[in-house]
Amino acid sequence: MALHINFQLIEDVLFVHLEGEVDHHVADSLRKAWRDEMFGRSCFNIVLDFTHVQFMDSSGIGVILGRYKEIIGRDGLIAVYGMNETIQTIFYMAGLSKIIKVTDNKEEALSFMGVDVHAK
Amino acid sequence: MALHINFQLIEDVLFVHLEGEVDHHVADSLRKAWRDEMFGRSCFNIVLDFTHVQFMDSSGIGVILGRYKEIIGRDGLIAVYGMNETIQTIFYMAGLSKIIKVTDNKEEALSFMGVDVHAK
Amino acid sequence: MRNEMIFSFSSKSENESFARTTVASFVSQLNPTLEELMEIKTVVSEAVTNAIIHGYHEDASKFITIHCVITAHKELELTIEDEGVGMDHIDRMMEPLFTSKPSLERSGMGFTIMESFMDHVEVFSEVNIGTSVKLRRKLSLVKPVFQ
Amino acid sequence: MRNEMIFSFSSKSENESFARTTVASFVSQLNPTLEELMEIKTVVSEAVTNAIIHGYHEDASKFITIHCVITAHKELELTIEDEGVGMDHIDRMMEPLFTSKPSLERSGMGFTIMESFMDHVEVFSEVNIGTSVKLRRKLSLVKPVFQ
Ligand SMILES: Nc1ncnc2c1ncn2[C@@H]1O[C@H](COP(=O)(O)OP(=O)(O)O)[C@@H](O)[C@H]1O
Ligand SMILES: Nc1ncnc2c1ncn2[C@@H]1O[C@H](COP(=O)(O)OP(=O)(O)O)[C@@H](O)[C@H]1O
Repeated sequence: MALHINFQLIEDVLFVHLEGEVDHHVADSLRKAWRDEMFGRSCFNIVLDFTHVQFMDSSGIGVILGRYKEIIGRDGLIAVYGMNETIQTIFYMAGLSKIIKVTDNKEEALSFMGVDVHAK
Repeated sequence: MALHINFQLIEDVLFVHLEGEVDHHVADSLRKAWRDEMFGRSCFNIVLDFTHVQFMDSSGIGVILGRYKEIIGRDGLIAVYGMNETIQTIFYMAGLSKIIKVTDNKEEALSFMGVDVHAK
Repeated sequence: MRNEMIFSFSSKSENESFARTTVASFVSQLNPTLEELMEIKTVVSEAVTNAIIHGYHEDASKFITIHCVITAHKELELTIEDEGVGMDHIDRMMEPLFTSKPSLERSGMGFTIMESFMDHVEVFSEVNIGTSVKLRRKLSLVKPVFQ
Repeated sequence: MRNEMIFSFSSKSENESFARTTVASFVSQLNPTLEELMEIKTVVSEAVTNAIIHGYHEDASKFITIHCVITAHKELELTIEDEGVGMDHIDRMMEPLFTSKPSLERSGMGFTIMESFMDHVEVFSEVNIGTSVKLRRKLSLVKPVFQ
Protein backbone atom coordinates (compact mmCIF):
# COMPACT_ATOMS: atom_id res chain seq x y z
CA MET A 1 0.00 0.00 0.00
CA ALA A 2 1.33 3.35 -0.90
CA LEU A 3 0.84 6.65 0.85
CA HIS A 4 0.71 9.79 -1.25
CA ILE A 5 1.63 13.02 0.48
CA ASN A 6 0.87 16.48 -0.87
CA PHE A 7 1.65 19.78 0.78
CA GLN A 8 -0.19 23.05 0.34
CA LEU A 9 0.52 26.41 1.94
CA ILE A 10 -2.49 28.62 2.74
CA GLU A 11 -1.26 31.87 4.31
CA ASP A 12 0.94 30.64 7.19
CA VAL A 13 -0.70 27.22 7.46
CA LEU A 14 0.89 24.07 6.01
CA PHE A 15 -1.67 21.52 4.83
CA VAL A 16 -0.51 17.90 4.75
CA HIS A 17 -2.87 16.04 2.42
CA LEU A 18 -2.55 12.28 2.90
CA GLU A 19 -3.93 9.64 0.58
CA GLY A 20 -3.70 5.91 1.28
CA GLU A 21 -2.70 3.97 4.38
CA VAL A 22 -0.50 5.15 7.23
CA ASP A 23 1.49 2.36 8.85
CA HIS A 24 5.04 1.51 9.94
CA HIS A 25 6.04 0.83 6.32
CA VAL A 26 5.42 4.43 5.25
CA ALA A 27 6.21 6.09 8.60
CA ASP A 28 9.80 7.00 7.67
CA SER A 29 8.90 8.66 4.37
CA LEU A 30 5.97 10.51 5.95
CA ARG A 31 8.22 11.76 8.76
CA LYS A 32 10.93 12.86 6.34
CA ALA A 33 8.59 14.58 3.88
CA TRP A 34 6.73 16.37 6.67
CA ARG A 35 9.91 17.56 8.44
CA ASP A 36 11.54 18.72 5.19
CA GLU A 37 8.52 20.78 4.28
CA MET A 38 7.89 22.15 7.77
CA PHE A 39 11.48 23.13 8.55
CA GLY A 40 12.17 24.17 4.96
CA ARG A 41 9.35 26.71 5.13
CA SER A 42 9.71 27.37 8.87
CA CYS A 43 6.00 26.88 9.03
CA PHE A 44 4.75 25.26 12.21
CA ASN A 45 1.01 25.60 11.83
CA ILE A 46 -0.08 22.26 10.48
CA VAL A 47 -3.41 20.93 9.23
CA LEU A 48 -3.58 17.20 8.55
CA ASP A 49 -6.08 16.18 5.89
CA PHE A 50 -7.25 12.60 6.53
CA THR A 51 -10.14 12.67 4.05
CA HIS A 52 -8.44 10.08 1.83
CA VAL A 53 -6.77 7.99 4.52
CA GLN A 54 -8.46 4.59 4.75
CA PHE A 55 -6.21 3.17 7.42
CA MET A 56 -3.90 4.27 10.21
CA ASP A 57 -2.38 2.32 13.08
CA SER A 58 -0.25 3.33 16.07
CA SER A 59 2.79 3.92 13.83
CA GLY A 60 0.90 6.92 12.47
CA ILE A 61 0.20 8.10 16.02
CA GLY A 62 3.95 7.96 16.66
CA VAL A 63 4.76 10.14 13.65
CA ILE A 64 2.14 12.73 14.58
CA LEU A 65 3.27 12.82 18.23
CA GLY A 66 6.88 13.18 17.09
CA ARG A 67 6.01 16.24 14.98
CA TYR A 68 3.84 17.66 17.75
CA LYS A 69 6.92 17.70 20.00
CA GLU A 70 8.86 19.66 17.38
CA ILE A 71 6.03 22.12 16.93
CA ILE A 72 5.03 23.07 20.49
CA GLY A 73 8.32 24.82 21.30
CA ARG A 74 7.92 26.85 18.12
CA ASP A 75 4.51 28.33 18.85
CA GLY A 76 2.81 26.13 16.27
CA LEU A 77 -0.59 24.48 16.26
CA ILE A 78 -1.90 21.26 14.75
CA ALA A 79 -5.42 20.54 13.54
CA VAL A 80 -6.84 17.57 11.68
CA TYR A 81 -9.97 16.86 9.62
CA GLY A 82 -11.55 14.03 7.63
CA MET A 83 -10.75 11.08 9.90
CA ASN A 84 -12.89 7.96 9.53
CA GLU A 85 -14.49 6.38 12.58
CA THR A 86 -11.81 3.79 13.38
CA ILE A 87 -8.96 6.26 12.96
CA GLN A 88 -10.81 8.72 15.17
CA THR A 89 -11.16 6.04 17.87
CA ILE A 90 -7.43 5.38 17.80
CA PHE A 91 -6.77 9.11 17.86
CA TYR A 92 -8.85 9.60 20.98
CA MET A 93 -7.51 6.42 22.60
CA ALA A 94 -3.95 7.74 22.33
CA GLY A 95 -4.99 11.07 23.85
CA LEU A 96 -4.07 12.99 20.70
CA SER A 97 -7.35 14.87 20.74
CA LYS A 98 -6.10 16.70 23.85
CA ILE A 99 -3.21 18.28 21.99
CA ILE A 100 -4.44 18.32 18.41
CA LYS A 101 -7.64 20.05 17.33
CA VAL A 102 -10.08 17.66 15.67
CA THR A 103 -12.23 19.60 13.19
CA ASP A 104 -14.94 18.66 10.74
CA ASN A 105 -13.54 20.13 7.55
CA LYS A 106 -10.94 22.33 5.94
CA GLU A 107 -12.78 25.58 6.64
CA GLU A 108 -13.11 24.79 10.32
CA ALA A 109 -9.43 23.85 10.51
CA LEU A 110 -8.44 27.13 8.81
CA SER A 111 -10.55 29.24 11.09
CA PHE A 112 -9.08 27.42 14.12
CA MET A 113 -5.71 28.51 12.74
CA GLY A 114 -6.93 32.10 12.67
CA VAL A 115 -7.13 32.35 8.88
CA ASP A 116 -10.16 34.35 7.75
CA VAL A 117 -11.88 31.94 5.38
CA HIS A 118 -14.34 34.49 3.98
CA ALA A 119 -11.70 37.06 3.20
CA LYS A 120 -10.31 34.78 0.48
CA MET B 1 -17.29 -13.37 -3.06
CA ALA B 2 -20.88 -13.40 -3.95
CA LEU B 3 -22.51 -13.62 -7.33
CA HIS B 4 -25.77 -11.78 -7.85
CA ILE B 5 -28.03 -13.08 -10.60
CA ASN B 6 -30.93 -11.17 -12.11
CA PHE B 7 -33.22 -12.29 -14.90
CA GLN B 8 -35.11 -10.11 -17.33
CA LEU B 9 -37.41 -11.14 -20.19
CA ILE B 10 -37.41 -8.96 -23.30
CA GLU B 11 -39.86 -10.42 -25.84
CA ASP B 12 -38.73 -14.06 -26.12
CA VAL B 13 -35.19 -13.44 -24.91
CA LEU B 14 -34.06 -14.25 -21.37
CA PHE B 15 -31.36 -11.93 -20.08
CA VAL B 16 -29.09 -13.29 -17.36
CA HIS B 17 -27.49 -10.32 -15.63
CA LEU B 18 -24.51 -11.39 -13.55
CA GLU B 19 -22.76 -9.29 -10.95
CA GLY B 20 -19.65 -10.41 -9.06
CA GLU B 21 -17.30 -13.37 -9.57
CA VAL B 22 -18.09 -16.65 -11.32
CA ASP B 23 -16.13 -19.59 -9.90
CA HIS B 24 -16.68 -23.14 -8.64
CA HIS B 25 -18.10 -21.82 -5.36
CA VAL B 26 -21.08 -20.18 -7.07
CA ALA B 27 -21.37 -22.59 -10.03
CA ASP B 28 -24.14 -24.69 -8.46
CA SER B 29 -26.36 -21.76 -7.60
CA LEU B 30 -25.81 -20.16 -11.00
CA ARG B 31 -26.69 -23.44 -12.75
CA LYS B 32 -29.81 -23.92 -10.64
CA ALA B 33 -31.09 -20.36 -10.99
CA TRP B 34 -30.47 -20.33 -14.74
CA ARG B 35 -32.14 -23.72 -15.33
CA ASP B 36 -35.15 -22.86 -13.14
CA GLU B 37 -35.75 -19.64 -15.02
CA MET B 38 -35.09 -21.08 -18.48
CA PHE B 39 -37.21 -24.21 -18.12
CA GLY B 40 -39.83 -22.42 -16.02
CA ARG B 41 -40.45 -19.97 -18.84
CA SER B 42 -39.59 -22.42 -21.65
CA CYS B 43 -37.39 -19.68 -22.98
CA PHE B 44 -34.23 -20.87 -24.69
CA ASN B 45 -32.91 -17.67 -26.19
CA ILE B 46 -30.33 -16.48 -23.71
CA VAL B 47 -28.27 -13.32 -23.44
CA LEU B 48 -25.54 -13.30 -20.79
CA ASP B 49 -24.67 -9.87 -19.40
CA PHE B 50 -21.07 -9.88 -18.16
CA THR B 51 -20.81 -6.11 -17.72
CA HIS B 52 -20.47 -6.44 -13.94
CA VAL B 53 -18.50 -9.68 -13.80
CA GLN B 54 -14.96 -9.00 -12.59
CA PHE B 55 -13.78 -12.59 -12.62
CA MET B 56 -14.58 -15.93 -14.24
CA ASP B 57 -12.56 -19.14 -14.35
CA SER B 58 -13.12 -22.47 -16.12
CA SER B 59 -15.92 -23.40 -13.69
CA GLY B 60 -17.96 -20.68 -15.38
CA ILE B 61 -17.08 -22.10 -18.79
CA GLY B 62 -18.45 -25.45 -17.58
CA VAL B 63 -21.78 -23.95 -16.51
CA ILE B 64 -22.21 -22.07 -19.81
CA LEU B 65 -21.31 -25.16 -21.87
CA GLY B 66 -23.73 -27.24 -19.81
CA ARG B 67 -26.60 -24.84 -20.59
CA TYR B 68 -25.56 -24.63 -24.23
CA LYS B 69 -26.09 -28.39 -24.51
CA GLU B 70 -29.61 -28.03 -23.09
CA ILE B 71 -30.42 -25.18 -25.46
CA ILE B 72 -29.23 -26.42 -28.87
CA GLY B 73 -31.79 -29.25 -29.09
CA ARG B 74 -34.54 -26.71 -28.36
CA ASP B 75 -33.82 -24.27 -31.16
CA GLY B 76 -32.34 -21.68 -28.79
CA LEU B 77 -29.46 -19.27 -29.19
CA ILE B 78 -26.94 -17.79 -26.76
CA ALA B 79 -25.23 -14.41 -26.97
CA VAL B 80 -23.02 -12.60 -24.50
CA TYR B 81 -21.85 -9.01 -23.96
CA GLY B 82 -19.74 -6.98 -21.56
CA MET B 83 -16.84 -9.40 -20.99
CA ASN B 84 -13.57 -7.95 -19.72
CA GLU B 85 -10.32 -8.79 -21.52
CA THR B 86 -9.21 -11.73 -19.38
CA ILE B 87 -12.64 -13.36 -19.40
CA GLN B 88 -12.80 -12.91 -23.16
CA THR B 89 -9.42 -14.65 -23.53
CA ILE B 90 -10.67 -17.62 -21.52
CA PHE B 91 -13.87 -17.64 -23.53
CA TYR B 92 -11.98 -17.83 -26.83
CA MET B 93 -9.46 -20.32 -25.45
CA ALA B 94 -12.26 -22.74 -24.58
CA GLY B 95 -13.76 -22.38 -28.06
CA LEU B 96 -16.99 -20.91 -26.69
CA SER B 97 -16.92 -18.11 -29.25
CA LYS B 98 -17.66 -20.69 -31.93
CA ILE B 99 -21.01 -21.59 -30.42
CA ILE B 100 -21.96 -18.45 -28.53
CA LYS B 101 -22.27 -15.06 -30.17
CA VAL B 102 -19.94 -12.48 -28.61
CA THR B 103 -21.48 -9.02 -29.00
CA ASP B 104 -20.48 -5.55 -27.88
CA ASN B 105 -23.60 -4.50 -26.02
CA LYS B 106 -27.21 -5.23 -25.17
CA GLU B 107 -28.62 -3.77 -28.40
CA GLU B 108 -26.32 -5.85 -30.57
CA ALA B 109 -27.21 -8.97 -28.58
CA LEU B 110 -30.94 -8.23 -28.99
CA SER B 111 -30.68 -7.66 -32.71
CA PHE B 112 -28.69 -10.91 -33.05
CA MET B 113 -31.68 -12.55 -31.36
CA GLY B 114 -33.95 -11.05 -34.00
CA VAL B 115 -35.63 -8.56 -31.68
CA ASP B 116 -36.23 -5.23 -33.43
CA VAL B 117 -34.57 -2.78 -31.07
CA HIS B 118 -35.97 0.34 -32.74
CA ALA B 119 -39.57 -0.87 -32.71
CA LYS B 120 -39.56 -0.58 -28.91
CA MET C 1 14.22 -7.70 -2.65
CA ARG C 2 13.12 -11.34 -2.41
CA ASN C 3 9.79 -11.77 -0.69
CA GLU C 4 8.14 -14.98 0.33
CA MET C 5 4.81 -16.13 1.69
CA ILE C 6 3.11 -19.44 2.35
CA PHE C 7 -0.49 -20.07 3.35
CA SER C 8 -2.73 -23.05 4.05
CA PHE C 9 -6.49 -23.05 4.25
CA SER C 10 -9.44 -25.41 4.61
CA SER C 11 -10.41 -27.12 1.36
CA LYS C 12 -13.74 -25.29 1.09
CA SER C 13 -15.10 -23.62 -2.00
CA GLU C 14 -15.59 -20.39 0.01
CA ASN C 15 -11.81 -20.19 0.14
CA GLU C 16 -11.32 -20.12 -3.63
CA SER C 17 -11.86 -16.39 -3.79
CA PHE C 18 -9.85 -15.92 -0.59
CA ALA C 19 -6.90 -17.81 -2.11
CA ARG C 20 -6.81 -15.85 -5.37
CA THR C 21 -7.29 -12.53 -3.60
CA THR C 22 -4.46 -13.30 -1.19
CA VAL C 23 -2.01 -14.15 -3.95
CA ALA C 24 -3.09 -11.06 -5.88
CA SER C 25 -2.59 -8.89 -2.82
CA PHE C 26 0.93 -10.29 -2.30
CA VAL C 27 1.79 -9.90 -5.99
CA SER C 28 0.50 -6.34 -6.12
CA GLN C 29 3.79 -5.11 -4.60
CA LEU C 30 5.32 -5.86 -8.03
CA ASN C 31 2.98 -3.27 -9.54
CA PRO C 32 1.51 -5.71 -12.04
CA THR C 33 -0.92 -4.53 -14.69
CA LEU C 34 -4.60 -5.16 -14.02
CA GLU C 35 -4.58 -7.87 -16.67
CA GLU C 36 -1.57 -9.64 -15.18
CA LEU C 37 -3.32 -9.60 -11.82
CA MET C 38 -6.50 -11.05 -13.35
CA GLU C 39 -4.55 -13.81 -15.08
CA ILE C 40 -2.72 -14.72 -11.88
CA LYS C 41 -6.01 -14.80 -9.99
CA THR C 42 -7.41 -17.10 -12.65
CA VAL C 43 -4.58 -19.66 -12.50
CA VAL C 44 -4.72 -19.72 -8.69
CA SER C 45 -8.46 -20.29 -8.88
CA GLU C 46 -7.97 -23.17 -11.35
CA ALA C 47 -5.34 -24.95 -9.26
CA VAL C 48 -7.22 -24.47 -5.98
CA THR C 49 -10.50 -25.65 -7.49
CA ASN C 50 -8.73 -28.76 -8.82
CA ALA C 51 -7.34 -29.52 -5.36
CA ILE C 52 -10.81 -29.18 -3.81
CA ILE C 53 -12.75 -31.14 -6.44
CA HIS C 54 -10.27 -33.68 -7.78
CA GLY C 55 -7.64 -33.90 -5.05
CA TYR C 56 -9.93 -33.97 -2.02
CA HIS C 57 -13.34 -34.84 -3.53
CA GLU C 58 -14.71 -31.83 -1.65
CA ASP C 59 -13.65 -33.05 1.80
CA ALA C 60 -13.57 -29.73 3.68
CA SER C 61 -11.50 -31.08 6.57
CA LYS C 62 -8.38 -31.16 4.36
CA PHE C 63 -5.91 -28.36 3.67
CA ILE C 64 -4.46 -26.73 0.58
CA THR C 65 -1.11 -24.92 0.69
CA ILE C 66 0.08 -22.12 -1.56
CA HIS C 67 3.70 -21.04 -1.62
CA CYS C 68 4.44 -17.72 -3.23
CA VAL C 69 7.89 -16.34 -3.95
CA ILE C 70 8.86 -13.07 -5.56
CA THR C 71 12.46 -13.58 -6.62
CA ALA C 72 15.20 -10.94 -6.64
CA HIS C 73 14.59 -10.74 -10.41
CA LYS C 74 10.91 -9.96 -9.83
CA GLU C 75 9.76 -13.30 -11.09
CA LEU C 76 6.71 -14.86 -9.48
CA GLU C 77 6.87 -18.52 -8.39
CA LEU C 78 3.67 -20.15 -7.20
CA THR C 79 3.21 -23.67 -5.84
CA ILE C 80 -0.26 -25.01 -5.09
CA GLU C 81 -0.26 -28.26 -3.15
CA ASP C 82 -2.73 -30.79 -1.86
CA GLU C 83 -2.33 -34.11 -0.07
CA GLY C 84 -5.19 -35.65 -1.98
CA VAL C 85 -5.75 -38.64 -4.26
CA GLY C 86 -3.12 -37.58 -6.81
CA MET C 87 -3.16 -38.68 -10.45
CA ASP C 88 -1.47 -40.86 -13.04
CA HIS C 89 -0.91 -39.96 -16.70
CA ILE C 90 -0.32 -36.29 -16.04
CA ASP C 91 0.25 -35.54 -19.74
CA ARG C 92 -3.19 -36.82 -20.62
CA MET C 93 -4.76 -34.86 -17.74
CA MET C 94 -3.19 -31.69 -19.03
CA GLU C 95 -4.70 -31.98 -22.51
CA PRO C 96 -7.25 -29.29 -23.36
CA LEU C 97 -10.83 -30.35 -22.65
CA PHE C 98 -9.83 -33.50 -20.76
CA THR C 99 -11.78 -33.90 -17.55
CA SER C 100 -12.39 -36.89 -15.31
CA LYS C 101 -15.56 -35.25 -13.98
CA PRO C 102 -17.80 -34.31 -16.94
CA SER C 103 -20.82 -35.10 -14.74
CA LEU C 104 -19.88 -32.10 -12.58
CA GLU C 105 -19.83 -29.92 -15.72
CA ARG C 106 -16.09 -29.46 -15.51
CA SER C 107 -14.78 -28.02 -18.75
CA GLY C 108 -11.32 -29.63 -18.75
CA MET C 109 -9.76 -26.21 -19.36
CA GLY C 110 -7.97 -25.76 -16.01
CA PHE C 111 -4.47 -26.82 -17.02
CA THR C 112 -4.81 -25.19 -20.44
CA ILE C 113 -5.57 -21.85 -18.79
CA MET C 114 -2.62 -22.26 -16.41
CA GLU C 115 -0.30 -23.00 -19.35
CA SER C 116 -1.46 -20.07 -21.39
CA PHE C 117 -1.39 -17.49 -18.58
CA MET C 118 1.93 -18.58 -17.04
CA ASP C 119 5.41 -18.88 -18.54
CA HIS C 120 6.05 -22.26 -17.00
CA VAL C 121 3.84 -25.00 -15.53
CA GLU C 122 5.11 -28.18 -13.86
CA VAL C 123 2.89 -30.77 -12.22
CA PHE C 124 4.14 -33.34 -9.73
CA SER C 125 1.67 -35.94 -8.55
CA GLU C 126 1.62 -39.32 -6.92
CA VAL C 127 -1.48 -41.44 -6.41
CA ASN C 128 -2.64 -41.34 -2.76
CA ILE C 129 0.14 -38.89 -1.87
CA GLY C 130 -1.01 -35.67 -3.50
CA THR C 131 -0.36 -33.10 -6.17
CA SER C 132 1.89 -30.09 -6.49
CA VAL C 133 1.49 -27.56 -9.29
CA LYS C 134 4.44 -25.21 -9.81
CA LEU C 135 3.82 -22.06 -11.84
CA ARG C 136 6.24 -19.35 -12.86
CA ARG C 137 5.71 -15.99 -14.47
CA LYS C 138 7.86 -12.99 -15.21
CA LEU C 139 5.92 -9.77 -14.73
CA SER C 140 6.27 -6.61 -16.76
CA LEU C 141 8.56 -4.25 -14.91
CA VAL C 142 6.58 -1.11 -14.40
CA LYS C 143 8.22 1.40 -12.08
CA PRO C 144 6.55 1.72 -8.69
CA VAL C 145 4.69 5.00 -8.20
CA PHE C 146 5.76 5.25 -4.58
CA GLN C 147 8.04 3.21 -2.36
CA MET D 1 -18.96 -24.04 9.25
CA ARG D 2 -15.50 -23.87 10.86
CA ASN D 3 -12.90 -22.39 8.57
CA GLU D 4 -9.18 -22.17 9.15
CA MET D 5 -6.17 -20.55 7.54
CA ILE D 6 -2.51 -20.10 8.40
CA PHE D 7 0.07 -17.99 6.61
CA SER D 8 3.72 -17.09 7.01
CA PHE D 9 5.56 -14.27 5.33
CA SER D 10 8.93 -12.51 5.29
CA SER D 11 9.37 -10.05 8.14
CA LYS D 12 9.39 -7.00 5.83
CA SER D 13 7.44 -3.82 6.35
CA GLU D 14 5.95 -4.18 2.83
CA ASN D 15 4.11 -7.20 4.18
CA GLU D 16 2.27 -5.28 6.91
CA SER D 17 -0.48 -4.24 4.53
CA PHE D 18 -0.45 -7.67 2.90
CA ALA D 19 -0.98 -9.32 6.30
CA ARG D 20 -3.90 -7.15 7.39
CA THR D 21 -5.53 -7.36 3.96
CA THR D 22 -5.25 -11.15 3.95
CA VAL D 23 -6.87 -11.51 7.36
CA ALA D 24 -9.60 -9.05 6.34
CA SER D 25 -10.25 -10.99 3.16
CA PHE D 26 -10.58 -14.25 5.12
CA VAL D 27 -12.81 -12.65 7.75
CA SER D 28 -15.05 -11.03 5.14
CA GLN D 29 -16.91 -14.34 4.73
CA LEU D 30 -18.46 -13.58 8.14
CA ASN D 31 -20.02 -10.45 6.63
CA PRO D 32 -18.46 -8.15 9.19
CA THR D 33 -19.34 -4.47 9.26
CA LEU D 34 -16.86 -2.10 7.67
CA GLU D 35 -15.87 -0.90 11.11
CA GLU D 36 -15.26 -4.42 12.43
CA LEU D 37 -13.08 -5.07 9.41
CA MET D 38 -11.11 -1.87 10.00
CA GLU D 39 -10.59 -2.74 13.65
CA ILE D 40 -9.39 -6.24 12.79
CA LYS D 41 -7.00 -4.81 10.19
CA THR D 42 -5.66 -2.45 12.82
CA VAL D 43 -4.92 -5.12 15.44
CA VAL D 44 -3.22 -7.33 12.84
CA SER D 45 -1.12 -4.39 11.76
CA GLU D 46 -0.13 -3.68 15.38
CA ALA D 47 0.92 -7.26 16.13
CA VAL D 48 2.78 -7.71 12.83
CA THR D 49 4.60 -4.40 13.22
CA ASN D 50 5.64 -5.43 16.74
CA ALA D 51 7.04 -8.72 15.43
CA ILE D 52 9.03 -6.89 12.74
CA ILE D 53 10.37 -4.07 14.92
CA HIS D 54 10.65 -5.56 18.39
CA GLY D 55 10.73 -9.31 17.75
CA TYR D 56 13.11 -9.36 14.79
CA HIS D 57 14.76 -5.91 14.93
CA GLU D 58 13.83 -5.54 11.27
CA ASP D 59 15.71 -8.64 10.10
CA ALA D 60 13.85 -9.35 6.83
CA SER D 61 15.13 -12.93 6.54
CA LYS D 62 12.84 -14.02 9.39
CA PHE D 63 9.20 -15.15 9.17
CA ILE D 64 5.98 -14.17 10.89
CA THR D 65 3.06 -16.58 11.09
CA ILE D 66 -0.63 -15.76 11.43
CA HIS D 67 -3.18 -18.39 12.30
CA CYS D 68 -6.79 -17.51 11.68
CA VAL D 69 -9.78 -19.59 12.77
CA ILE D 70 -13.45 -18.90 12.29
CA THR D 71 -15.18 -21.14 14.80
CA ALA D 72 -18.51 -22.89 14.35
CA HIS D 73 -19.95 -20.10 16.53
CA LYS D 74 -18.60 -17.47 14.14
CA GLU D 75 -15.98 -16.29 16.56
CA LEU D 76 -12.68 -15.11 15.15
CA GLU D 77 -9.46 -16.42 16.69
CA LEU D 78 -6.18 -14.87 15.55
CA THR D 79 -2.65 -15.84 16.56
CA ILE D 80 0.32 -13.77 15.44
CA GLU D 81 3.66 -15.42 16.08
CA ASP D 82 7.33 -14.63 15.73
CA GLU D 83 10.48 -16.52 16.72
CA GLY D 84 12.22 -13.34 17.74
CA VAL D 85 13.87 -11.96 20.86
CA GLY D 86 10.76 -12.32 23.05
CA MET D 87 10.13 -10.24 26.15
CA ASP D 88 9.99 -10.30 29.94
CA HIS D 89 7.50 -8.41 32.14
CA ILE D 90 4.63 -8.72 29.70
CA ASP D 91 2.22 -6.82 31.98
CA ARG D 92 4.47 -3.78 31.94
CA MET D 93 4.87 -4.01 28.13
CA MET D 94 1.11 -3.99 27.75
CA GLU D 95 0.61 -0.77 29.67
CA PRO D 96 -0.66 2.13 27.56
CA LEU D 97 2.15 4.35 26.24
CA PHE D 98 4.92 1.97 27.29
CA THR D 99 7.48 1.48 24.55
CA SER D 100 11.03 0.19 24.59
CA LYS D 101 11.76 2.11 21.38
CA PRO D 102 10.84 5.78 21.90
CA SER D 103 13.78 6.71 19.61
CA LEU D 104 11.89 5.10 16.72
CA GLU D 105 8.86 7.27 17.56
CA ARG D 106 6.85 4.27 18.68
CA SER D 107 3.76 5.41 20.55
CA GLY D 108 3.41 2.49 22.94
CA MET D 109 -0.24 2.13 21.93
CA GLY D 110 -0.06 -1.24 20.11
CA PHE D 111 -1.24 -3.53 22.91
CA THR D 112 -3.77 -0.95 24.10
CA ILE D 113 -5.35 -0.86 20.64
CA MET D 114 -5.43 -4.67 20.50
CA GLU D 115 -7.12 -4.81 23.89
CA SER D 116 -9.73 -2.25 23.03
CA PHE D 117 -10.62 -3.64 19.57
CA MET D 118 -10.68 -7.33 20.56
CA ASP D 119 -12.69 -9.19 23.20
CA HIS D 120 -9.71 -11.11 24.47
CA VAL D 121 -5.93 -10.67 24.22
CA GLU D 122 -3.35 -13.14 25.52
CA VAL D 123 0.40 -12.75 25.07
CA PHE D 124 2.87 -15.63 25.44
CA SER D 125 6.52 -14.78 25.20
CA GLU D 126 9.87 -16.22 26.12
CA VAL D 127 13.19 -14.41 25.81
CA ASN D 128 15.17 -15.70 22.79
CA ILE D 129 12.33 -18.04 21.82
CA GLY D 130 9.67 -15.70 20.51
CA THR D 131 6.25 -14.21 21.02
CA SER D 132 2.72 -15.34 20.34
CA VAL D 133 -0.23 -12.98 20.55
CA LYS D 134 -3.66 -14.61 20.70
CA LEU D 135 -6.66 -12.45 19.91
CA ARG D 136 -10.34 -13.33 19.97
CA ARG D 137 -13.39 -11.46 18.81
CA LYS D 138 -17.05 -12.25 18.39
CA LEU D 139 -18.47 -10.57 15.29
CA SER D 140 -21.96 -9.18 14.88
CA LEU D 141 -24.11 -11.74 13.13
CA VAL D 142 -25.44 -10.06 10.04
CA LYS D 143 -27.22 -12.40 7.62
CA PRO D 144 -25.27 -13.12 4.42
CA VAL D 145 -26.77 -11.51 1.31
CA PHE D 146 -25.95 -14.48 -0.85
CA GLN D 147 -24.44 -17.92 -0.15
N1 LIG E 1 -5.10 -31.62 -7.70
C1 LIG E 1 -5.52 -32.67 -8.43
N2 LIG E 1 -5.64 -33.89 -7.89
C2 LIG E 1 -6.05 -34.95 -8.62
N3 LIG E 1 -6.38 -34.87 -9.93
C3 LIG E 1 -6.28 -33.68 -10.54
C4 LIG E 1 -5.85 -32.52 -9.83
N4 LIG E 1 -5.85 -31.49 -10.71
C5 LIG E 1 -6.26 -31.97 -11.89
N5 LIG E 1 -6.53 -33.29 -11.81
C6 LIG E 1 -7.00 -34.16 -12.91
O1 LIG E 1 -6.72 -33.49 -14.15
C7 LIG E 1 -7.93 -33.35 -14.91
C8 LIG E 1 -7.87 -32.10 -15.77
O2 LIG E 1 -7.84 -30.94 -14.95
P1 LIG E 1 -8.30 -29.54 -15.54
O3 LIG E 1 -7.59 -29.31 -16.83
O4 LIG E 1 -8.12 -28.52 -14.49
O5 LIG E 1 -9.84 -29.74 -15.89
P2 LIG E 1 -11.14 -29.91 -14.94
O6 LIG E 1 -10.83 -29.42 -13.57
O7 LIG E 1 -12.16 -29.09 -15.60
O8 LIG E 1 -11.45 -31.38 -14.94
C9 LIG E 1 -9.04 -33.35 -13.88
O9 LIG E 1 -10.28 -33.71 -14.43
C10 LIG E 1 -8.51 -34.36 -12.86
O10 LIG E 1 -8.78 -35.68 -13.26
N1 LIG F 1 6.67 -9.38 19.23
C1 LIG F 1 7.38 -8.76 20.20
N2 LIG F 1 8.63 -9.18 20.52
C2 LIG F 1 9.34 -8.56 21.48
N3 LIG F 1 8.89 -7.49 22.18
C3 LIG F 1 7.65 -7.02 21.91
C4 LIG F 1 6.84 -7.63 20.93
N4 LIG F 1 5.66 -6.96 20.88
C5 LIG F 1 5.75 -5.98 21.80
N5 LIG F 1 6.94 -6.00 22.44
C6 LIG F 1 7.38 -5.09 23.52
O1 LIG F 1 6.23 -4.47 24.07
C7 LIG F 1 6.35 -3.04 24.00
C8 LIG F 1 4.98 -2.39 23.84
O2 LIG F 1 4.40 -2.73 22.60
P1 LIG F 1 3.26 -1.82 21.95
O3 LIG F 1 2.21 -1.56 22.97
O4 LIG F 1 2.84 -2.45 20.70
O5 LIG F 1 4.00 -0.44 21.66
P2 LIG F 1 5.12 -0.01 20.62
O6 LIG F 1 5.17 -1.03 19.49
O7 LIG F 1 4.67 1.31 20.14
O8 LIG F 1 6.41 0.01 21.36
C9 LIG F 1 7.29 -2.81 22.84
O9 LIG F 1 7.92 -1.55 22.93
C10 LIG F 1 8.27 -3.97 22.99
O10 LIG F 1 9.26 -3.71 23.96
